[in-house]
Amino acid sequence: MKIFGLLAVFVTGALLISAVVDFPDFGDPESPANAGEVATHFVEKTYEETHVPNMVTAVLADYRGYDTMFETVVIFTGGVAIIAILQGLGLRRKKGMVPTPPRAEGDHHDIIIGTTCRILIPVIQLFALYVVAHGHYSPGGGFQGGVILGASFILWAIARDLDAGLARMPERRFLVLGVVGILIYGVFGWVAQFLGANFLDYSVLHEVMPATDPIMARYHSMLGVEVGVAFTVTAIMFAIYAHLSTRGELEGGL
Amino acid sequence: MIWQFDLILLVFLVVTAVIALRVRDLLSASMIFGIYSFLICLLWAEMGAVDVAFTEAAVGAGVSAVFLIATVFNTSRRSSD
Amino acid sequence: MGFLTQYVIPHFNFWIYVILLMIGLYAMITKNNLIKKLIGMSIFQTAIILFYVSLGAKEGGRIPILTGEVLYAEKKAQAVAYGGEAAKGDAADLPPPMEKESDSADLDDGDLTDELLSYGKNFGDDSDDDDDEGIIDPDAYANPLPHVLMLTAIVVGVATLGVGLAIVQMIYREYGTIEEDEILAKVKKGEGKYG
Amino acid sequence: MVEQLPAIVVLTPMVAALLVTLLGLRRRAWCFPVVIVGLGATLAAATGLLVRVYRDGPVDYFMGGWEVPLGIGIQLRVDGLNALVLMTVAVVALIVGVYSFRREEDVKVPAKTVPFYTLFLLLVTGLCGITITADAFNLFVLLEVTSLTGYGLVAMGSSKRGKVAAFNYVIMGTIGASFILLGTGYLYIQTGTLNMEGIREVIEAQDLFGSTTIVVAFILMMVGVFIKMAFFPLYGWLPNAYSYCPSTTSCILAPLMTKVSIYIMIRFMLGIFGAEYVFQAHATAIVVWLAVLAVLAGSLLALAQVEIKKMLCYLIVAEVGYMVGGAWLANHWGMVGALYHIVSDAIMTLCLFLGASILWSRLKARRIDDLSGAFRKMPWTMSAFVLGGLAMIGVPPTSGFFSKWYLIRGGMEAGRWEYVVVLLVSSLVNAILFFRIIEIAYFGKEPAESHGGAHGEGDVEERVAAPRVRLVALWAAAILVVLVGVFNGELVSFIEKGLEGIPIIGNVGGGN
Repeated sequence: MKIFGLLAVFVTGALLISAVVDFPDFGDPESPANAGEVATHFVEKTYEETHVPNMVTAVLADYRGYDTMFETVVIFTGGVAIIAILQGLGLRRKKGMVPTPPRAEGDHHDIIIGTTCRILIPVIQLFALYVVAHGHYSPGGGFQGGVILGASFILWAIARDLDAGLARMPERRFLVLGVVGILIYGVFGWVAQFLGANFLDYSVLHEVMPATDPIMARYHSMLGVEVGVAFTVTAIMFAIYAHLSTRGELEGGL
Repeated sequence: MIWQFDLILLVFLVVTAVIALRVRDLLSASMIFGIYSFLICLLWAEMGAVDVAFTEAAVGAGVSAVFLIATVFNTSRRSSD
Repeated sequence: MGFLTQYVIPHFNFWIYVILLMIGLYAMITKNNLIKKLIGMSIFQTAIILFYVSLGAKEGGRIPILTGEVLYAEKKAQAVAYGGEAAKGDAADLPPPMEKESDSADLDDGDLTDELLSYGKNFGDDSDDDDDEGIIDPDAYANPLPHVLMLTAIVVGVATLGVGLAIVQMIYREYGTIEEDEILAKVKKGEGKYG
Repeated sequence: MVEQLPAIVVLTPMVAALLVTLLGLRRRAWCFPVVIVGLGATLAAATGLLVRVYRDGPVDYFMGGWEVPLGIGIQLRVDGLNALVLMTVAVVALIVGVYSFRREEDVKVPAKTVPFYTLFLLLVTGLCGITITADAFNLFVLLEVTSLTGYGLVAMGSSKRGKVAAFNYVIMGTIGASFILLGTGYLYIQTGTLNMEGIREVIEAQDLFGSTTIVVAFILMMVGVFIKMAFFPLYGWLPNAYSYCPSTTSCILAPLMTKVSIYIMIRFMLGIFGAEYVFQAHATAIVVWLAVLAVLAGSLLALAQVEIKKMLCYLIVAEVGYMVGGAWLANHWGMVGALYHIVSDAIMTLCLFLGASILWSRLKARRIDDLSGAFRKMPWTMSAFVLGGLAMIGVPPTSGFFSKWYLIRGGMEAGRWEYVVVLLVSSLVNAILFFRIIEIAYFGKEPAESHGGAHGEGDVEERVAAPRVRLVALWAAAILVVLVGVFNGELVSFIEKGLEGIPIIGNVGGGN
């Protein structure tokens, strides 16, 4: 097995290296990938076409918005798969499967940790919302913000215990929020379809949005889409943590 | 982009990757994997991919490591290789 | 040395990516511990992300976000091109969308809206309205496309990692171990019994 | 509405999946109707697309309206070939959806209902999306949707070994998908675009055929799909993953996953690289030989199995060999045969797996020996199962005969006698396998065998009623097996029409 694995690895490595020699130089602005029509279009025209200074956000949420919708679906799928594998969603606490491992000795609700988290978490959450909302101008966006928001719940669940986290976001809400996020994303596409354009063509949405022109409609729609992503990611990240840390029993936890 | 910095980070990356896979304590492996993610996040920030770096910082160094630790906590900490 | 200068140095990022990928792949195939395999899998995936990000990097390329003077110039150009008279006055603090709406409400914006509409319909073929040509130098910014792709890849990676870890926990619950050889031995012992 | 069909066909199952989650969390009984309506709507949309493609030729759809320059947005493209695959996916999904009514697993553990249906519909979403996307990276994203649902569906069963199989599936599936992603990156670094058509145009315009990067990209993508479809040396993950998962899961995964992967392979070959690049003498020779080995290995290992499902899984490995070999014969009939076989094999496999699942759930027949007397106990189920078996062997009115016929014709024209011979050998092996089953099921084993005794059947020989809904699903599949066979002329002419626009498959129209 080891020999076979080593062989496979080296064959793959040799294959990849053989092409590396053929690549354009590292950092070459004139390489086909960087100077190609698509890449230059993104750099030059993004602001003109969407009014979003952060090209990555614009490409992510608009030009390749279909990909991003399915990226959200991937997260949702992952969450559902993990819940299914760990046999969660009984929506009632399951008892008597395998006893949860004994907890570490000592007072779990450490006062220093608890207080620090109490102070820290609002700041984290505020930052997360900022990241979601300010993705047009700075790095960030729905996904990053959603992960940070989810992480704040995880932090709370680690600092106190899982029940404290579940009190903020109950089990039933995991998947509902996940679905709502994708639906928020989808609505921007479906309204566009309804108005006669292609799926996710935000430019026609200025007819129904408080936006003056097609470009601002794109700008605002991207924000809406990012919010949808953030919903799904927040809920699913915490759901994954809640299930992984308790073997799906949602009791005990780290 | 500063190639010296780039090179140093890359070397560190390889080192942490190897250590993460060689260390026998899975909790340490998870932590070192978090360090690996953090280094690669630095690398991406350095290469101009700030959005990717941000995501990696949140996902790789943050949430992934927590998931790994949660699993180690629920299974076994020792690894035979 | 010739080999180094010709093949390795100009592509050193790509060499390291291959090394990382090999490390990850090796761990995935040969490691005995299931969690180690998953760590290997993550390294494997980050190696691919490293490859993509490297191919989009540019010597002297900045982060792909318009800021400072370029953004200012761009805004001005846009305002002149599409805002018409409305925004000419002070393009510096370009009106946020709401204000802009109220601004243009004073004007006879009938044909202006039409123009905007028609602009929105066919902005693919704007090859000849190049009045802002040259404000943004494409070589000055890193290629945003690989970054976008890799955001998606990272998401996929964490979802896969989570699913893998969930399966590991279930395996531990069923077999009491996460070492592959011990699991296989137990499977072999239980052969014949189904389930 | 009609223009929106390509988007609708992908989004309908997705919306259904979301609704299943929302409604199913309220009341589990709402899951099934939503699934059926969703899959029915998907089928309707797929049919609409098929008709439209048949009438007007390929349909393009640009997500977000980003059309020019090509490649800045994501393009969907439905042509004659993938309209057919899409239709197959929709039909199989609907039949399995009907079959899933009151699954045993749901009755036993009701908590699994909602995740199961959500994952099931997301799997269909992914498969539909993969089939019609024209963007190499979008293909990877959707491939991951299908993979993740696949991992979840396999691992959520109650089988112990299913988990181990699922873990291997995760590892192999990730390697496969990552190779496809790497291949896409290698193409991107040389061509600067992700749109399949765009890549092809750039490769042709700049004559990059000699470039090592393109060769490596091609190899990576091929190895990636070979892993995904469980082609010969890389098939290890498949039999366990598909046989230790819940029966409904195997019914949806077995017919569709490998077939769609084969379609992806054909799409990569013809859509990105072009036939004249792909079909070079040494490459075709290697792959056809691998296909020969795949068929041999699959058939022989199937012969050695005692469990019905495992046996069927190894037959899938053999069938993958058929299709890959056919596609790599580099001539018209080989390609037509491979595409036709995608449809025909999906339906045959569906029929067999549905039959095996009903037999397992009612008679607890996991081994072939357990089938003794099955004909008397469950005549309808067993006869549909046998019909599927006959198609696998290749008996004339069924679809299996015709697909084999086209493949053999292609093999003979290409002068690949090893492929022709191995197809015949495999048919023979299938005949042995299924006649053994028929013999056991019809005449029964020696009465001394006590397999059935433990369950209170066996001697009594009373009829066991299969649930009616499942029987309907099974017979729908069985009738489709015959229909696909009877209307082979129409299907083939449709495939030929789809292949028309695509430059060269060896000798189009000639040599027949």
